[in-house]
Amino acid sequence: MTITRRDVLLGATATAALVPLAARAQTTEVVIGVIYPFSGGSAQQGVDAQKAYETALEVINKDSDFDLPLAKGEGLPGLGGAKIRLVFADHQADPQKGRAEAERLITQEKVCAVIGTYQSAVAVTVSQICERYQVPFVSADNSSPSLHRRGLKYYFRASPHDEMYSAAMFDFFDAMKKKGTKIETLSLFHEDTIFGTDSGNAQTKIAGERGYKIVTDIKYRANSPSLSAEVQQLKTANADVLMPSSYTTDGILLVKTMAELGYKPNAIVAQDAGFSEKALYDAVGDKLEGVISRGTFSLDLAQKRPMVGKINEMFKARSGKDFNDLTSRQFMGLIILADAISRAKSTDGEKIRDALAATDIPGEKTIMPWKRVKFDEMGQNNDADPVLLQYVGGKFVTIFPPQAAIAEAIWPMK
Amino acid sequence: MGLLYGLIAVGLALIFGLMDVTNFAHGEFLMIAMYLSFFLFAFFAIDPLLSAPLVAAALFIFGAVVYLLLVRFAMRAKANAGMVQIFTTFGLAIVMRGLAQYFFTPDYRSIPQSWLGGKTISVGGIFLPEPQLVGALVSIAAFAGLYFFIHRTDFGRAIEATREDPGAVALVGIDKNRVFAFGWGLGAALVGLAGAIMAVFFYIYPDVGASFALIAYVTVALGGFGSVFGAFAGGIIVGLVEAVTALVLPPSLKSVGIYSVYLLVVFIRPRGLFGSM
Amino acid sequence: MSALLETRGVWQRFGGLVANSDVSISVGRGEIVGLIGPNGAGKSTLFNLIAGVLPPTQGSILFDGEAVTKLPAAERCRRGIGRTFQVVKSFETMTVIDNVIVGALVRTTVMREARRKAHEVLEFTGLAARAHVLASDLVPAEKRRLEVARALATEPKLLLLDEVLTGLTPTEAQTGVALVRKVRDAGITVLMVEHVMEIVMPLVDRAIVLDLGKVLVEGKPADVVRDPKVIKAYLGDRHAVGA
Amino acid sequence: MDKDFAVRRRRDLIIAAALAAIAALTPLFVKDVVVQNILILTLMYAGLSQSWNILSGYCGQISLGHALYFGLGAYTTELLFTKFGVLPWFGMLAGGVVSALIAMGLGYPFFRLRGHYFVIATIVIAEIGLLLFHNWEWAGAAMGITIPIRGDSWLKFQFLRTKLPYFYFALALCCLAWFVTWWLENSKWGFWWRAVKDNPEAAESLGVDVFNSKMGAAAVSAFLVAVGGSFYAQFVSYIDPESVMGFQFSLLMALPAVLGGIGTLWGPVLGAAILIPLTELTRFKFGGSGRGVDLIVYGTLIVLISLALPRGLLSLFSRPKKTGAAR
Repeated sequence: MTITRRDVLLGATATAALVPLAARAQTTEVVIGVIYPFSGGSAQQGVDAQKAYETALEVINKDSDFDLPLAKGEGLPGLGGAKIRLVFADHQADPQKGRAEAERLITQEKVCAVIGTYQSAVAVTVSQICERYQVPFVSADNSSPSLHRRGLKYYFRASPHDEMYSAAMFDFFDAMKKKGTKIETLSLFHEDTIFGTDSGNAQTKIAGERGYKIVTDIKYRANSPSLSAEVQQLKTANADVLMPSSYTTDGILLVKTMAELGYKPNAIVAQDAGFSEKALYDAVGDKLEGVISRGTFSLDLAQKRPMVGKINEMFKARSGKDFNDLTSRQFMGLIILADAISRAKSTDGEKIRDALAATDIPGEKTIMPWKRVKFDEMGQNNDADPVLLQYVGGKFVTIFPPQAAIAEAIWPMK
Repeated sequence: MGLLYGLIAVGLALIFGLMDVTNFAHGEFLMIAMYLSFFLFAFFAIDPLLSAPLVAAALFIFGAVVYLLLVRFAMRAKANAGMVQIFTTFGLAIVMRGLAQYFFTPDYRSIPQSWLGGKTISVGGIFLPEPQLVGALVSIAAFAGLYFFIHRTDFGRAIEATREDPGAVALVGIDKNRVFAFGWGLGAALVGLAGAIMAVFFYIYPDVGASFALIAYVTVALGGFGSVFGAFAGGIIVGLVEAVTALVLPPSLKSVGIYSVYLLVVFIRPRGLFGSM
Repeated sequence: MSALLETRGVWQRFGGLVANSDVSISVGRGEIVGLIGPNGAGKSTLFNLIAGVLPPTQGSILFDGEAVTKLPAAERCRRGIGRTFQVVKSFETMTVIDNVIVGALVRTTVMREARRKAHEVLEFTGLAARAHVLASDLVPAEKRRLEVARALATEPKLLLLDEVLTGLTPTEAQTGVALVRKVRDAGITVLMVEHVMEIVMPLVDRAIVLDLGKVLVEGKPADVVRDPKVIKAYLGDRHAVGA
Repeated sequence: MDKDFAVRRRRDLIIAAALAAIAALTPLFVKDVVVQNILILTLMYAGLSQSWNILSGYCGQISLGHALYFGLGAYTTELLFTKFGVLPWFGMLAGGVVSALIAMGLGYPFFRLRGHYFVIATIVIAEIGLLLFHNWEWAGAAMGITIPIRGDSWLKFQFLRTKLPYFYFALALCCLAWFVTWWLENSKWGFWWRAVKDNPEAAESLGVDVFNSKMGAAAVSAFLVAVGGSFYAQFVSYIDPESVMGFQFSLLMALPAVLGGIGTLWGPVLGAAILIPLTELTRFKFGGSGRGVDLIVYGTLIVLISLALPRGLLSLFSRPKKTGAAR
């Protein structure tokens, strides 16, 4: 795939910016904008996402026999086999840059939809721009619940948000309690970003409703040079479950510091993010035997659905990594978006929006353990069931919910 | 932790104090050092503890080269010398980050197994993590060595003298550039040492330096620019303050404690605790 | 006639070091007074006390009949004390005229007026031709003159000159001496600190010799140079003689 | 000589008016929103840098903490708007006043500091502000504030369909900052500031109130920067602590002035006109690569410019006068 770019200055001759893109009569190419951080502290996520999208692109544009929408045959059938081209843009985790890039993609690169963005703060501005230009925005991997509650017409999220994730965690606790495991006290450990705050708030709320006691609630500064003091507090509180919401960097430091300070909780149930990153397990996997993380993806699914394994291999060939929670969502996001474009039979923003709103893909036709993909009026897919995974023997095993589980949870962790 | 801040800061203090040059790329020096010890570990299985001298030596060369190729010219600027230095080193920092991302990819790295990693000594119920303990010991040793070096050897005195009066030193036949290149090398080497130790318990990625740069600055300024001892003491204070504020305030505000202490100190002593310049 | 400037029992201590002890001097209106003495005699300290760089540890300073002991330097300037610096302190990135305008702005906030005044002072000090040159491009003697010009622009009653003649070539020094006379003829009282007696003695009406922080001798220049105490003080300081 | 001076000042004013007029007409030709976006940012940073230049360039108090005032402007405006329904126009003014007051409040202890101690103190205080806003629940903490969209309106200074009002506001801000600088340059304050920068002790001896000079510069500078922050918040329509108070803003305010020529009337404008488009273009061109090429290009340029032209790019155009230099 080549990324061609028009010179921005030449773009000055572009058509009036405010008119949404008119559907072109003969479409041979459908352009989709992909906005991620490709430089700065979270550049790794951007680069991984790029690989995931390229994998999805291969599935869509080339003929393959997976039981996924658009896999069979080349390109988009609804548009006479038109191919999808991706344009990548760097938002550097800055909402203003995300906004500018979204605008550039829409007006200059003529993208008919935008997908992104990893950071929730950037999703806020990107989705606003998309709304203004009436171009659909697929929020592939943002998990902040506030995003879909802003009444945007062009916002869609197929994957679960943090409240759904957190609810799943507490469902799991409830189930464990029924089996006689003692789970009464919780320690929350979350970073001071949108992601961490949202996650912490959701967990606090549900814990209150279901009668769990939060003994420590630590909000820490993301990318701190040291977490010793924080870990010391966690250790003192020594709750039954430690619930971290951290990205990779702080995750690594947290685990290392815990080991150094000799803190070994009974169980860690993590809010994904860093705890689904290969880098984290490469670094400190040996200390994480038995850690539980929420997620929406599990390679265990390959046992039931062989295509999951095959697609994972395709991704691995590109990136050297297995699909994780983020990359699988990104992959799926593009498939869902492309499917809608194909059904819309048009690159017109509004028609794609309507097609997205009408999406109804059964769970079996995804690589996720979801019931199905169907958006509510706010653009959220409420049937995206989260799963809980436990890291056992160097890989993740699905332990919850029961219908997806292939093993019993090991509790307490080693 | 405080002692490691101290070690990073001593390197900075040396560069800062020695030549009154701001080095905004200091955090990136640290980043390079951490990558070096990571790669030495990943490819040659050399434990960071062993590779520390190698890393320090490599950083020494790197620091000297940076001085000779860039900073020397920045210092020559007749107008706005301060700004030129700030922005030259700042630009250098950006380039180094970009290069790191280009060559090392933005992946997070970490050294999974090492002699020290994750081991802990328990003394009367207080856990002392070994890497930090060794870090502290190395810091003290490095500091003592440096102190001895600066105050007891001819070359050390030459550095001091060059700082105080470059013109006069030239008359005595000391090459200013050689002394300064050596100073930069030494400063970078100390950062290298710190980086090697930190690689054991910290994660590594192109932007890692940013987490430490400001703390290092505050540490140096707290102790007083130009005072090696001050930087060391500053490091310890910063470490302590950090631990204490984390207990009093929400941990996400713990840096506020450090910053406030800095402001408090300079309001009372505008030249830092041990500053003389 | 009451004195323009008077110090009464001024002491200045820096830690254990006594720089001025019980110094009482007075400068009358329209005088040129030389403050001399060997290195470390406390001339510069006294000078700084009068200019208001720091307040004296003890004692009081009267200017124009009012106590100015505790006033900051800027306020003393407004009251009519102008000064130069031993180590030249021009505003290096500003042009000569702009340097002088800064001084003129003490008396007026109208730019046109300040500019006119500055030109006047530059004519007076013979720097007019260099008005639009950056201060950093001046030769040392010109920088000295610029300092005088700047101080004159503040319309002082008393001008404090700190070694303005030291380190100049004989010709330059002659021009300097002429300038000081001209300043006095314009009705401005001058107190000048000089290290080397030979330069100032022909110029001043009265000389005050400081040694070891105290007033040693005071009087007509001709008398002072012959005073054995002064000779001893200077000879004791070998470096001074040849300087 | 005096005539020369008056002529030069009038020439500056005419050039500025001409440039502003040309800039005001560009939207007639530039319909592309991306280019418009770059223009808006360029004008905004030119204005910000010009404001920064008042304190740091003219008065010589190098601040790398101006993000604090930028963020305060943004937050004051949006908090007043979202919590109390105060129109952004008043919020802008309020933000400016709040920032100016805080700048003066901070000035009391800060202006005793010299050199690096001062610079670090400014960085640190902005960082403290950032952390406090990060943890201030009422102000949205990390979640930031999303400005409710109520449709295009001059009253609420909010436009979805067009960028032109933002463009003209940014232009006005830039012109205002320039004009204030131009006006102050030839006033008592301007002379005092330069004197304080070059030599505070000498300035003091000439009756300059050094402390109040710094305070004045800080207040003017903070006020203008805060207005810029308010504008930015309205323009982006979403703010969170990191995106309005981050250290990068402090740098982005300083960089144009430094590259163009610090302490000069035209430096910030020139610097911004080159730097901002460059930043945006390198990101467009190389940013999607994920390999940091944009950083390498950007950083290298900064190093080269600051090494090659320590007085800034402006020194290419005008050499300091040396008429009649005696050496």
